[in-house]
Amino acid sequence: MLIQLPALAVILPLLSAPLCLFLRRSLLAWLFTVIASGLTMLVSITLLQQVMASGTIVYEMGGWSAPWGIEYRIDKLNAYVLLIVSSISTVVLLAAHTSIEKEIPQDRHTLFYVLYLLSLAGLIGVVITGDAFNVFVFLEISSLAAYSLIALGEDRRALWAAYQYLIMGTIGATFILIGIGLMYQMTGTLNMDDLSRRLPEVAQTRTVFAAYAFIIVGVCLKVALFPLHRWLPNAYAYAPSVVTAVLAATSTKVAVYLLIRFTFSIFGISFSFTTVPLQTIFVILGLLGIFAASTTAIFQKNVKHLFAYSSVAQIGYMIVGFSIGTTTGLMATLLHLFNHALMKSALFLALGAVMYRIGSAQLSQFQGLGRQMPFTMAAIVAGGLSLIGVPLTVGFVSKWYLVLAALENGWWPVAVLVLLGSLLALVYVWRIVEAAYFNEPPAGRGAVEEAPLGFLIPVWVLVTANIYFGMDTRLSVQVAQAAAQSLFGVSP
Amino acid sequence: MDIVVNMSSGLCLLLGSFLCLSGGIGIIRFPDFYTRMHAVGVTDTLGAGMILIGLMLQNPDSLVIIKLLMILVMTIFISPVASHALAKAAFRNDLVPLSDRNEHKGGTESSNP
Amino acid sequence: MRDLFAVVMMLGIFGLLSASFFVVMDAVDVAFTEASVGAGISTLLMLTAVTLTGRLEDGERHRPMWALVVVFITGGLLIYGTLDMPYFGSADAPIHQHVAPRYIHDSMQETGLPNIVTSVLASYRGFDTFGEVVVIFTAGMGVLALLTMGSRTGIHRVMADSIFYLMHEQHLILRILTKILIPFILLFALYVQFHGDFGPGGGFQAGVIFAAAIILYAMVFGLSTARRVINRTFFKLLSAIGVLLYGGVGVVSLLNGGNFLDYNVLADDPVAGQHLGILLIEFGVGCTVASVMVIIFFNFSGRREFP
Amino acid sequence: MILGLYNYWVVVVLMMIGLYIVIAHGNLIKKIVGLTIFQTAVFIFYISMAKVDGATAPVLAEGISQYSNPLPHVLILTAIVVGIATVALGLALAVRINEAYGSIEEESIQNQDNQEC
Repeated sequence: MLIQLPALAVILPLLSAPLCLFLRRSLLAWLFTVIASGLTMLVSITLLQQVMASGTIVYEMGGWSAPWGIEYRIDKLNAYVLLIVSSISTVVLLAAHTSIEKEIPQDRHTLFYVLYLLSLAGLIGVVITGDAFNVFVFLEISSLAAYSLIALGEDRRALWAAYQYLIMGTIGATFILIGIGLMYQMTGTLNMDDLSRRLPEVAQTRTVFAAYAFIIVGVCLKVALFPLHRWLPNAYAYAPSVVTAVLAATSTKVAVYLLIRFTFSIFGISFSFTTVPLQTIFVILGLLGIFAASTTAIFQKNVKHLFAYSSVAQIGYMIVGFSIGTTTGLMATLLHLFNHALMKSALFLALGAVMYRIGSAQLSQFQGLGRQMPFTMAAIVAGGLSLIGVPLTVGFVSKWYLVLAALENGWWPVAVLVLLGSLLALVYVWRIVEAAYFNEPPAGRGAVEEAPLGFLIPVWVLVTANIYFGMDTRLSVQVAQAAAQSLFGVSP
Repeated sequence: MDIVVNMSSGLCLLLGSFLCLSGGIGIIRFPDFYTRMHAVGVTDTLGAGMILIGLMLQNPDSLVIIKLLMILVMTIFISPVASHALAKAAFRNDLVPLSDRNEHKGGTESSNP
Repeated sequence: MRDLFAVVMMLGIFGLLSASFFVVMDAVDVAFTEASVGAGISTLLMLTAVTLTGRLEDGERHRPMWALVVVFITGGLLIYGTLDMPYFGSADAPIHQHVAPRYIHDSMQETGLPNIVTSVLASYRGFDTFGEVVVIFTAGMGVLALLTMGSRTGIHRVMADSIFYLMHEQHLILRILTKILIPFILLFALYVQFHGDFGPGGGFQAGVIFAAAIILYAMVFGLSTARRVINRTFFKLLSAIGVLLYGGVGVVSLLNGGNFLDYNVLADDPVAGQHLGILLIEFGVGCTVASVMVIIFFNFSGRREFP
Repeated sequence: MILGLYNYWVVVVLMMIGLYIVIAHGNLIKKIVGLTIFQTAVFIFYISMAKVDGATAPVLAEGISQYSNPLPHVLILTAIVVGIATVALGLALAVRINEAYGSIEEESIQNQDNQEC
């Protein structure tokens, strides 16, 4: 059975989704979904252990050997991202039952879980697969599920946000499709491993250049890299809280993974960083993203909007790390992938708890909440500190490595700018702290209770992880380092 | 025998193509909805039928002939009914046929159904 | 063009034209699908949506300059990319040399099907097709989540019934023809479903045709009549069953000791196993596609009846 | 060279028409129409790649030795299905937006949103 694990990682959520449709009761559907997601997490933990112990796992779908069939190829990078996606999804799911009770009409609960599982399955499928076209198919599964999930939000603006996301997402996916087509045209294969072997022969052609450009632009639309981020803030702000938490933590991360995979594994470092002026473009866009998005975040009135813009800024950090083009830089990106998933899911889930109690995420409504919902607000503060990058939180670890990578390369202006970006984060986090702890509650609002346990447990699980991985960096750093080194072809 | 079959098949194909072509010209040249529909609805049924019969004569394989026959039957059924439905929909939406009396009142294609 | 109705009809014509282009390009299966989807289902859905949202587009285009810039950059890049491409139709292009020859030469021995497209679709790249089924299932669930209406009141039902009674008295010719046609359409769907191994066709096309028959019935006889015949919960579950059937075949092959979707282990003889596997998964595809199409159509037009 | 590539160029023009409609038009249904055109053009692009001069459709038959490449056909079959799924979902969203905002024009929706904020 152990050999079949790669297939199981995808099939479990994929087949649980239609099964879930048979369950009428909301509670049953929730339990079922939690179990399915939890099992997926177990599978991915086992996979990570196996990969770390014995190297790349190859699994041939349908028993056809690559490049004729579709193959699953799990290396350290895959397994790492896989673990992030499945674990965050499971923890966030714990809060779903309490949260959607208030935010989604009763008769759509089962559908919500079905779509949630589909989205999870799509993301896992994208990460795990070793076939370029399969990436497109699973990307669309997760995107379609995500559009529907966002549209389930209460506010009518959720519909509009979902529509915009749909248009942008589909354009992005079609760009990826064009890129894959051009690549296929030049090499005759769709298998990633095979592509990476056959592409260098034709690397100097204009077609491959265009293919690379289309794939990168398409993926960047999904990443929400700075000028292409327009769909993201509204989509995050009006989606149901659980959906925001899970999307913010997983879907852009998977897109970043794709970016890394295409750049490093398929096209190869020599092509991506020498033939194409990618490095400069990405560093500039990343830094611009950090500053523009952080500044916008400072002026938001809605806390969900605020954190959504902060997500765009954090993506900027990942892009900067990635474009430094050294092992340390890539390692910083991978670490930040994990760390940002932890802090954003904690933050958005805690916001969900606030929404659950006071029905709004306006900053003005946060006044005085520090005393009324102490545990929730403490979680938000902890997450915020992590966003800034205060020592003893995970945010510190990734920024440390990012600055280290920049200095190693002699790019000290980048390092300085990264630190300045953190100051902006300090400003927007401070606004929330100020409202919550140093203001009196608004007169109209009655007593507010602490959030229910259904929220507090998953939120604090995430916050604890935030602090734990901030102090004990061995595990995450070790895995990220191994993954980065394997991408650069250095044997660990 | 062969020549007779070939000749008649060719004749059918030619006639069918001519009818379809004239229908196509009609849809562009006729002045209003109803006359245009008349042009297409009538000629296309016969035109497509003729082409199908011509193809049947060309093909020795009985399976193919049966398939073509099915298509022919379907065309004869569906095409007039589709025209009927279209015309009815237009009429029920108060699209006035073009005639000498109401030519200046409109009723041209600008008020499509 | 301001009239959305005309726009949608044009789109249908475009779909049909590209389908004929696909035939010229030897892609008969794709042409079949594009004809049923591009000219059929998507036109139908768009028309329904247009009736729901209003026919006329108002307002002017905004940001045309910006759009033009984007379009020219993308188009320029694409043209630039095509410059080094192998010429159209040349047999020595890399894609005809590397992976495809095995499909063409060996698929007969390995899967026993003359239609290479079906054998690649269902067996070599069967997992992609599984993904495709799940995509369509996801869309069905998404539309359900967006458009389902709560249970409707009795008055509505009576009113709707009387409207339809009035309306359909007049469509005698249509109704009789529909009654004649529907058995043929269903028969044709079954033919396409099970003949896909040998000629163009397969589960997806069959599903769409099957759905077309039901949609035709609903359009001519009215939704409420159709609802009496067709249970909606049944269709919802059928779409899930289709996915489960496909996945189930995979799981069975997994339990039999092969990899996921490895049909060789389904029967004693690999080719027989392939046959069985492909038949079953095509049937799964057909189920899901047909039921999702029906679900989507019913939910769209259900909105119209009870605004 | 012109003869060898003109097919692709026509496809590129089609794609760009679709993309232009998506970006420049404010009507939600028209945007989806544009998206469909864009995607269909990509399908045509793939299918053009598969064509081999003098070959036939990839259904094995006796006496024929050259077939067009079946793999792009398979990919496009999948992509068409993905396309229709997206269209269905997009239209459903447009219908809901029309109910919520009373309009399917981008500007009118944006204005209403701005007033709310």
